[in-house]
Amino acid sequence: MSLLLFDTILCLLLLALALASILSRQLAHAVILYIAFGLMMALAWARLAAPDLALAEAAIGAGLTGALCFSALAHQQIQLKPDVLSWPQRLWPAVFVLLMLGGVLAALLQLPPTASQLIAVTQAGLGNSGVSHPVTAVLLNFRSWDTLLELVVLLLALLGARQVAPEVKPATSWSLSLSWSRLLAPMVILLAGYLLWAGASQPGGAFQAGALLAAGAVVLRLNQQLSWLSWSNFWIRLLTVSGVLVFVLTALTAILLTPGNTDVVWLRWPPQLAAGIILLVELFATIAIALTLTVLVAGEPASTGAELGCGEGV
Amino acid sequence: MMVVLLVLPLLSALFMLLWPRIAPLLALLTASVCSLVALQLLLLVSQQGSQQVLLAGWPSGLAISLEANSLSSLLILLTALLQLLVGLYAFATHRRDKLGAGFWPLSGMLQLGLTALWLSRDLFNLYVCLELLGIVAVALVSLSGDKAIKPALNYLLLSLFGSLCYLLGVAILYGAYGVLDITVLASQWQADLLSSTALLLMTLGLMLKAALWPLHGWLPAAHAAAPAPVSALLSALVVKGPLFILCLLWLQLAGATQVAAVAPWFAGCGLAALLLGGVSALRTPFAKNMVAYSTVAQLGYAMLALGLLLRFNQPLFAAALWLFVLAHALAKATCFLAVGEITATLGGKRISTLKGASQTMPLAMFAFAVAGGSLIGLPPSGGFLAKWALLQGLWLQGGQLFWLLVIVLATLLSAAYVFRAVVLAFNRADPVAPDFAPRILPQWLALLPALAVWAMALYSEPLLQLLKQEGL
Amino acid sequence: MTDLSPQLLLYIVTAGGLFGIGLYGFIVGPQTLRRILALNIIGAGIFMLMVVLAYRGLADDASLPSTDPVLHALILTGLVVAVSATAFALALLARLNQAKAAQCSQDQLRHKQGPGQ
Amino acid sequence: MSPFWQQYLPLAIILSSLLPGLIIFTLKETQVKLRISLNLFGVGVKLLLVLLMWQAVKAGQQFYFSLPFLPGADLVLQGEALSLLFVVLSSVLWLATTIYAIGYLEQSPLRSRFFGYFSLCVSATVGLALAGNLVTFLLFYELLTLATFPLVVHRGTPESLAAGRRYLAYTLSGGVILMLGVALLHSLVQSPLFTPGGYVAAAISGNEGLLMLAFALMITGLGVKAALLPLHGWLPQAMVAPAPVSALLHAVAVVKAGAFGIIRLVYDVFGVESMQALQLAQPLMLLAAVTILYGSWRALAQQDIKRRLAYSTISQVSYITLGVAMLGPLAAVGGLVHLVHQGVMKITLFFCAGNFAETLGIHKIRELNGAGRRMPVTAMAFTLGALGMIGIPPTAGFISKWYLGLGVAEVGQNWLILVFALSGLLNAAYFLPVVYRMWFLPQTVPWPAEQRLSNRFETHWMLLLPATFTAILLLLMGLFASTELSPLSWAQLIVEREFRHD
Repeated sequence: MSLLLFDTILCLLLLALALASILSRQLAHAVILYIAFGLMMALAWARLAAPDLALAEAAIGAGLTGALCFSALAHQQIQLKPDVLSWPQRLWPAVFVLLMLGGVLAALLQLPPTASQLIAVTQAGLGNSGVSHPVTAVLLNFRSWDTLLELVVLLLALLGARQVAPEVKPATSWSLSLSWSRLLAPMVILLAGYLLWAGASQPGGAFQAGALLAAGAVVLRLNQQLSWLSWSNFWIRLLTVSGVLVFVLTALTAILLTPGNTDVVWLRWPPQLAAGIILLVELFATIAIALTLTVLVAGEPASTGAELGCGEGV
Repeated sequence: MMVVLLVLPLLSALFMLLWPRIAPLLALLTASVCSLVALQLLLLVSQQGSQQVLLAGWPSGLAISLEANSLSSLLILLTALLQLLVGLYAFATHRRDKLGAGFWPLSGMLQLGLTALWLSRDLFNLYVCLELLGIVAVALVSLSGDKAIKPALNYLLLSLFGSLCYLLGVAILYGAYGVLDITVLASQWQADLLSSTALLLMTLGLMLKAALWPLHGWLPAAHAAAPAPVSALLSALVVKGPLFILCLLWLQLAGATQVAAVAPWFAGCGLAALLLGGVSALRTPFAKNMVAYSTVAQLGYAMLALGLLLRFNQPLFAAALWLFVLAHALAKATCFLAVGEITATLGGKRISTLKGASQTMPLAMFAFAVAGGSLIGLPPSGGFLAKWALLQGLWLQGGQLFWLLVIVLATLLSAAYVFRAVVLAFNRADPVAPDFAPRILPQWLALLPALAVWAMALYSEPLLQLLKQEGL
Repeated sequence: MTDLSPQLLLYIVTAGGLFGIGLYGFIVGPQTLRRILALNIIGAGIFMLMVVLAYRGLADDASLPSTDPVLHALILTGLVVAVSATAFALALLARLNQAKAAQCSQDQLRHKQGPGQ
Repeated sequence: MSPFWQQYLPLAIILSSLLPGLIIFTLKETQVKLRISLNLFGVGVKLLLVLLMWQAVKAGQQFYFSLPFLPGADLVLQGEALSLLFVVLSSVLWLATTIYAIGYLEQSPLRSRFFGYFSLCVSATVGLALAGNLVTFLLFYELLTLATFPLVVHRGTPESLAAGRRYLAYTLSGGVILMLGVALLHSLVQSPLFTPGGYVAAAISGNEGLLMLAFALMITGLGVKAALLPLHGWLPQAMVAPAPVSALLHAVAVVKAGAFGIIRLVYDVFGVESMQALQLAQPLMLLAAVTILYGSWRALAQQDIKRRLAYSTISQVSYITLGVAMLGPLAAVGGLVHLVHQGVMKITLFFCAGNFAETLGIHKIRELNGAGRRMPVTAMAFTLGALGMIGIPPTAGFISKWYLGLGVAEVGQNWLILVFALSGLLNAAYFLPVVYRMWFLPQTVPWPAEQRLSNRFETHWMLLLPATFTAILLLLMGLFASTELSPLSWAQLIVEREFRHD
């Protein structure tokens, strides 16, 4: 019963934070509330027997998205006056949303309480997948095509963001954080390596590890470190695309190793090599994710002296 | 072969990122090879029937399934050919139009996303494809620089929202049936509240992404703001992706009662798109917006055909639906390239820029008019074939006079907006002087798809057979 | 009406509610950043629904080996896709703001110079 | 003659104008000689090929070429007696008009474009004539619209653009309605080859309503180009086009495409028996009769020469429709032969009107006083054409009206005699004063804009020659109507084949 109470409070908190984030007058408040919401969400997921997802949500959903939003706020040079919406502007969408919500909830209540039969199939396939953790098996073996495309999406987001990136003046670094971050960096790398390794058998994996690495890199980067970490550097480009590239090349090599129609054996890892392949693919995916996220959050190392913004039109 | 079609664009896009200098060369090479392979795949499929693959050899349900049927392979071929053509056009004009180096890898990714989408038969994989397409499309639009940022952002947000609606539907379906494979799902399908809600959510999301009326508001601004080759790709191919999934859902999954309930709505939306899109195209003062609104209107034909197909289950409507998609893809590629070429050379973006273009840029104007002929549906163009199939279907269903009237009106509207531009081009009084000497090669490239769409008459019979039996 | 246990019901309704809240925020806006947050809330709602669905059966049926790994994998994929899209949207927003700011300062400049001439 | 030759001859006839046309598009303005030679080469080849076909068809052969197109409706080109009638007419008149246009457009800009579309227009007309089934006919019918539009707006002035818009609005609407009708008929009986006696008879029972609807839709679609009464509005406005274009639009390409389509529809799709069974003839007859009188009546009030000719066209083309709709062999002969005769006569009149406008700047009828003395050859040709239109022997016009009259007697629709008499009177009333002015009234004011186009002749020889040629032709067709080579005997041959199955 107390568990149900906990659940109820958690759910109410989630709803309240989300609503507050949407309704708060100040954008900065909204972002903070959103981050809090993300952390609560992670808690809820941990409660629902999804600790690996909770980790990912905390790192990606709350942490990264929050960081991105804050950096967007910082770039928001014009202070928008808090917009006041008139009643009809609020009412009609609310009516529409309530109607739609009613429909969706009515349907959701019909969901069967039993889990998918796929769980059994997954378990059966686990032995040949090369890893013992079922989520990793799904991600990098059973449905690796999704994962490959997802890495492409991540790369694309980077390309798109780079393409439109405005040039910004570097934030002045903070000496305390500078010294801290130097200490932080090796620890972050160690931790990320562990997460990656753990992914094969326990909660963890490329995404969490990558996100963690990225977080470390971002901290360093905000303190003017890692200036070599730039898209114009060929090796950085190579490492960033390596997530996808190694994945594809490994898959192509695997085709050569397996007899049969190329379409049929595409992405099929030979069982005895599967563990190694998955670790290889994951390793590069981690590096690529870390680099991509770093560049996404921290942007290019600022070219000094570029006077932009208001002064430009003179 | 599917692997080649998927991996080649991806690998070449990666290499383009690493070595930007050879990007155009690589892009053209890839597109040519892919065209050949796609042709081979089409031949294979037409001889041996559809090719199904459970990826990585895992059992059905666990694995992602791909299927190359005749429709998919036709669309893959179309994608590869248009990529090749647009690549050539972009190569010929990229210096003048300041198309950034970003175009090449993005166009490779676009090809990957589209090919993956045409092949996929897995609900979640389709979601990833959709997101890939959406992001790559927005990135391509934003190549235009400052003027395109706002429409691009709007496009991205709505596209994300559409994807999320779709994803919610997928989640509900998985919650109900525990599978993602469309074929498996179809065998377990029950027409109840749960599946209806999921279908409606997915339909909402897909209609938003495909810019189907009334959720088309983002399209004209985004397509008009993009660089000409990008607009051509977006209008010709990208909006067809979600449409394809929509058809997949309603034709393969939905139960009879669900279909019966939704069919009139689809047809009605198609009707509204045809008429209102046509009117908007007629009224807008900007050339590229006119072409973009024409896309909204033409997608109405596809919607109408889908609605009628669901209502009457007449194979002719399936043929009409896909013929519209094919013909529109080719015609619209020409329209955007031709209009882009004209506005770039004559310097202006209003329709009045076209004044006298039949003298200053006769070839591009001719290309536009020829493509316009297909949009109107004049014989023997692809647009005519599609309309013919639609009319035949309607007459065979006992003369649906109301819909016939709609088609007549829509045809006249499309004629009105096409010829509004053409008549202006024949104005000899004071033609707009070109900013620089018109170039011949891009104009010829713009003409090519229009010629292809008019030549559709020559291979219409096999095409009709192919699409009628397929219909998804 | 429903066969779901109260706990599951609670979480499912919460997930639905988050979808609704996000939807409202997305429609009403008005700032773009807020709409991006709203999209993320919608996404969180959907992922939460998936987490709950993966958890089904585990609460009262100990015979199940684990939560549904397929759904968990889908969520991970979805999260990365969502954050990618968000990052891109924010980059576009930053560019838009910069262009606006430049425009705004130009206008101000013109405004100041105007009366002097 | 080998079967290969037989198969590709219809295609070759179309290509003989299409290919030169496409090449002409690519020529520069300054390549005058090359353009003229290409044009004339195309005309020559086409005439030669048509002659070959004519010989063969007379001997009873048929030509057939097909490409796969729609299911149940291939793209078919067919050379038989009726199609040849129209092919010969358009090829011969194309020759005359090409020469005329070369003279007329000398020194004007954008000639490559003009002659390119001119050739396309003729190709579409010939294709329409050779079309072997309704779908093919529809295809060329629409192509004709597209090819003539640039000619109508060729001048690029606001009036011509407005006329072009109106022309498109009418013809494209007509095209869509025709398409609806063709699609409906196709859904009932597919689209087999045009056959004498029609092919719908088997499907009549149970489908009366739909067949009547299809007929009405198709007549409406065709009626736009044939300028049947409520659908004629584009034609007087399209007069702003250059004279050779008006000549071509009125005499050969556009209006005749409509009239020819009606002939095909009545005889080779529905057939006389089905027409009677469905009682479709009477309304069509009535419509044609009203159009005849209306056109003549409106012509009477026009002061502009070309506009008067335009309304005269509306009236005269409906003679063809009327002859067809009467469903009697003699009336059919009259209608068919009028297709040719009216073409030759009307083109003569338009050539002459163009000559007056180019040489003397005359556009209004009242400015024609004394023109006969300044330009006797042109005035003579005009007089011949006018007399032909009224139907005075021995011109060609007399022959067609005579057969139409005989046809009335044959089918017993005696009220039509009244129509013919009234229309004849009106014709005389609007043509004879013009002739009178030219020859018998003295010139009172100077010519509006006189140009000296030739030292030796009254005007440029390239303008004079075609007018003289067609004037002589219309006289010859009247004088030698009974010979084997005349359009009349050809029309009789067609009608004999059409009605043979009775």
